Amino acid sequence: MRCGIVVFPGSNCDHDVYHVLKHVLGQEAMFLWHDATDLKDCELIVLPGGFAYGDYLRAGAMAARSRIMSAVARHAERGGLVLGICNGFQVLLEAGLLPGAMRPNRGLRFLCQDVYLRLERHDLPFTHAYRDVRVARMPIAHAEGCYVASDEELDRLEAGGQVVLRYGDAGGGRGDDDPAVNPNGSARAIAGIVNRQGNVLGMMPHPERCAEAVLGNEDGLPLFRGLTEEHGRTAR
Amino acid sequence: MSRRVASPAEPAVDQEVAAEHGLSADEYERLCDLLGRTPTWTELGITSALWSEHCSYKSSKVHLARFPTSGPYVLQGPGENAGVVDIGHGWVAAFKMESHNHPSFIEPYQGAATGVGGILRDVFAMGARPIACLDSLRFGRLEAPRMRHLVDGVVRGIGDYGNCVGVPTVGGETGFHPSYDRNILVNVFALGLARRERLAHARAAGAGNPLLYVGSPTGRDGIHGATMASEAFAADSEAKRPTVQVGDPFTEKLLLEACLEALRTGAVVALQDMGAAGLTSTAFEMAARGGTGVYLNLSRVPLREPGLTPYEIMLSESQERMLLVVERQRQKDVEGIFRRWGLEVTDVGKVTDDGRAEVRFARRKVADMPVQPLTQGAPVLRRPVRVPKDLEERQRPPEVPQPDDPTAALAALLDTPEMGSKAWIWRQYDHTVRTNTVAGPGGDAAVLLLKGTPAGLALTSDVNPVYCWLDPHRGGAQAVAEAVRNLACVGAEPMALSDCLNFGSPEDPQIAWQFRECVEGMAAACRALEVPVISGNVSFYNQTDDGGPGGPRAIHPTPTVAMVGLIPDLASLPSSSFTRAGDRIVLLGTDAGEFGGSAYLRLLYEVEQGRPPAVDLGREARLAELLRFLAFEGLISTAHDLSEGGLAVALAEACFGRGLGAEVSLELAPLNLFSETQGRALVAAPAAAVEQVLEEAEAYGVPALEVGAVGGERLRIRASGGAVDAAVEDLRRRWETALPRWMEETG
Amino acid sequence: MSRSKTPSTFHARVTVMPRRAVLDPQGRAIHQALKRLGFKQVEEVRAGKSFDLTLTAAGAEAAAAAVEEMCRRLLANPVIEDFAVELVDGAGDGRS
Amino acid sequence: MSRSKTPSTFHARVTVMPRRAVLDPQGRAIHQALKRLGFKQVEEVRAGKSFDLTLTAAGAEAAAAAVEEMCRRLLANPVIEDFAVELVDGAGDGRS
Ligand SMILES: Nc1ncnc2c1ncn2[C@@H]1O[C@H](COP(=O)(O)OP(=O)(O)O)[C@@H](O)[C@H]1O
Ligand SMILES: [Mg+2]
Repeated sequence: MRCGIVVFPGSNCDHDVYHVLKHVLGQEAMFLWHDATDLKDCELIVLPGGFAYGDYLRAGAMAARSRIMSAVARHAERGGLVLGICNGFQVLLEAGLLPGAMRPNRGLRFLCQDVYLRLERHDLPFTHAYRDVRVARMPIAHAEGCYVASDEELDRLEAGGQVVLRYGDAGGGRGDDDPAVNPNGSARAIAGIVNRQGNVLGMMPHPERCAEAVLGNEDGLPLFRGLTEEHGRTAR
Repeated sequence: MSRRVASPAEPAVDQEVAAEHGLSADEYERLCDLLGRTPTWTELGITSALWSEHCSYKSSKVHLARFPTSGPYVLQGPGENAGVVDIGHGWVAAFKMESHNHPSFIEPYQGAATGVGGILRDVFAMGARPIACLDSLRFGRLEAPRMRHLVDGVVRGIGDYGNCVGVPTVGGETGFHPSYDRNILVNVFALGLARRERLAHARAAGAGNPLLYVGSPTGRDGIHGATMASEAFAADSEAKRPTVQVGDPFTEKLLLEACLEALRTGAVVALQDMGAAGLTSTAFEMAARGGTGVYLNLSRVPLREPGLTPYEIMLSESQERMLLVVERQRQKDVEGIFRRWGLEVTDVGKVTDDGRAEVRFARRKVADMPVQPLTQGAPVLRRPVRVPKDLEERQRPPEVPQPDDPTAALAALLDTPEMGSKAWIWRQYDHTVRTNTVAGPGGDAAVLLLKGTPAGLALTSDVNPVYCWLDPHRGGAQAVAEAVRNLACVGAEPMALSDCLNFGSPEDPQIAWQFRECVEGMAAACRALEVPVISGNVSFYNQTDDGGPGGPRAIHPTPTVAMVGLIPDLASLPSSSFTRAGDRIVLLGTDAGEFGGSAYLRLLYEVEQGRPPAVDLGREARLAELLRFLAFEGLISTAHDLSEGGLAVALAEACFGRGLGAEVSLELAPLNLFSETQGRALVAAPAAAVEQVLEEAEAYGVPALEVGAVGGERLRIRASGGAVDAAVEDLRRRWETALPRWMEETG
Repeated sequence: MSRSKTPSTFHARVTVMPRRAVLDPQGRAIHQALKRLGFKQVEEVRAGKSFDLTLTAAGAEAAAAAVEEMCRRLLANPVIEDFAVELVDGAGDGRS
Repeated sequence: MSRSKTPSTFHARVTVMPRRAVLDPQGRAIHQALKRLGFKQVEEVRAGKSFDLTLTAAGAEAAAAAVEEMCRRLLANPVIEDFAVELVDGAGDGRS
């Protein structure tokens, strides 16, 4: 599958995503420059983690206004797959491709640690490869990952099945107010949401950092495998 | 001979002015001789920077010469921006450690952040992509004035900078001691990878090749304090005050990518970061290494604010700037790369072949100096040394009280910020970006994947300043030995080390003695354990005169060692914590009941006295070899060395990782559970492998004893006449909250 | 076409604040810290951002309109933030 | 002792800006971004912080003095930042 990884000035997980797609999964991966207007026929677009434009104004704010984002928006509208990881999620929010916004973590500090995620849906290209897995462990690494939206918006997301990933405990239980479970204080412990059509996912945890046995955790691999497999199935 | 052409606005120079710039009468005379005339104001500034302690190593040179600097892995020893080792598979690793102590005390956030920025530039100036950082931090007592503010700022500064650039901070160390109440230490290490054939250098070559200035414009940041002392500038003080350096990790990230891309074109002849003493040291050092000269037109240097003088432009320490020498015919290609990354690039001069540095500003020549005599010819000082007056007192054998209750003693030790978990710090550092981190902070050494190979890199930083204060020779040797041991625990063979030698004033003979002794202790250990020194940094004058009766208070001698090792195959990496119930625990090495400078005496009884534990280098070498063998053969599941706090603390730490308990019994007095005898480690192995572990130990000449087993939820250590018995969870909670309790106070 | 004023320089100060309904952990933390320092008289703290812009425009109104447009397009996130634009005396640099 | 005013509530806005001579990477990046969005008329951007405080004090002067003290002790970093305090109309909440 042709996968495009957008490089904004200050992206720093671009190589990590490339490595998983290209070397772990053997896909056709390429970098797309932030001021390009053309997505080079990529079917999957990944907005990687990092600090685009230093996150100097608000995380993702300046990157959301870069030239390539209009092309990404068109791709999304046509049903193309878009995955935003960490900073990429923040960019999707700032660009209005997903609702809501990010605020600083509840402890006002950058947090790099593992979290447990409840997988709330298994019928999306992003999650179908998890099959009957209900809980995944993945690392987070961010300073602004506290998801906020109005109550009405949150209700809409829940009702529409758009909450895909939620911070939970190791057994899959909820603990929205517990900093050990929901470390950044996200509303309703939201860690990842999808758009209404189900083709644009934004998530704070880093699946690309846990996609190889040698790193001690492969819980992120099914996400990428599912995306590329899904494509294999529908394209044929 | 050039006319003297100082700008009329510039003050005239005489010996008194030179003295205010820190030049001795001898040095001033030497400078006049070299020039054949009185120096200009700008030339004086340049010289005072180049001949400063920081740039010239004038007080340390004679001692540093004792370090071994070559070995089977070494490609580049000291002298370049970073040292380089060949790690095989076509890869080389460039690394270096730097201090940013003083700036971090003034402005902790920016001071620490710019420390990270500087060391990253040193590494990518070698053409290596930075893949990991370590930070070695020394703070005063947390109750000391401003101290929590300093801790908070330094940690945020390191985190924000490294996190933004995307280089994981995978390890380090953190200590708290009153000797750092007024002088904290921030030492940062970075390591980068390059393909062997792509290694870059900082040697200006090819007369006529342009000098390109890239990155941020120049401001009045961190300019030599000497400017302030001058009468001439006193009048309009505020506006011309040098300002604190502010880090811009976003620009750094662009600079990093653009420099690496530019190097791939092959058109870059040399590049170097503008670090301490800014453009001055960069231009002079690049020319000196290349045996060439430079011509600089300062009117072209991009400025952040108007009105900077040539003196200020030459000495500014504005961050995120590099100087490149590029092939003349391919200048446009290189410039295009920087512009594409959104960076400014300016042609500010060229390489010449006359061995001189000629500096012009507004059509006037403001400096014209011979390069080699100024760089190589910096004075070398043999500072007088004297054994400290109170050394005997320090080393008097201390009285060592028996613990009333060994469990309570262990719990109390673990409950101190000094011994407690440092996770509060390293959770604020991205340690998993770049997806190489096999073992991050929290173990004995960090372990990184070398993608595309079975091999791994191991990194650690170590020093025990209390040992160094009590006996600098032993302390220096111990720092090297402990680093080797920490690497061995993950099965890594040391390739080389970088250091940061932090001391008080070398003008004090007692401190000069400490320095010499530490360096000799380190050098002896380096030779015995076969670890060359390939880069490093000296930071003197870490002391404060608060008018007290004892004179200035200096920090404890702190020769930080950052060591890099190679793990041939990651398939059988042991963990620093217990991983499986039922594993048998084997203690390697024997105890000699040594308590001088121990955590036990210092943290529980406030006694800092006696000789620190002896360092038997032969024993350390055998232990390290044994550990590497056991790891490589996959015989052990756990390896953890014994250091501060002795066996009791090591066992507790090994339990914390997965909350697994242990049941141990020994014929030792309970007190000896806290002894800090060196050359020891504990390992755990499946029952079936224990025999072999013991046999191998015997073959390597390392005393070994099976002492117990992993399992349960309690840590039980039965000693002769007393025992530790505690729930692992209780101990772990204290250990985990000891530091955050201080830092996250509420209400 | 009809405008013929020569453009001149303006200074604008933009203040961006989290909306009332939005969590402001930073403001809360600063409030706590102030109380610890003994400033018990403080009842609330909200933490936001401030930008000083220098720009050329045909007149004060045009300058203000342009800056408001910048706020809408970049400087503030309407989901969580409110903004205010204030034109500072054209001659001064608007800072203490 | 002579003061007998009953304390009342004040609103203060604090603006903290990087000093002129100090590098302001945020401001620079935002300036570039505005230019990319087509706002070519912008000549400079400085980025700082803004705090809205609600506090009780005996009078406006006392309120301002207290807030200035808070700036010196916590809200601003004197090494690299300047601050300005502005008392907003006591009744309103000082935000747009
Ligand atoms: N400032 C720091 N930054 C990153 N990691 C740290 C820091 N301080 C301590 N650590 C980590 O905590 C662990 C314990 O440190 P330390 O007690 O110095 O270990 P050791 O005694 O084995 O050298 C190490 O893994 C180290 O990397
Ligand atoms: Mg250790």
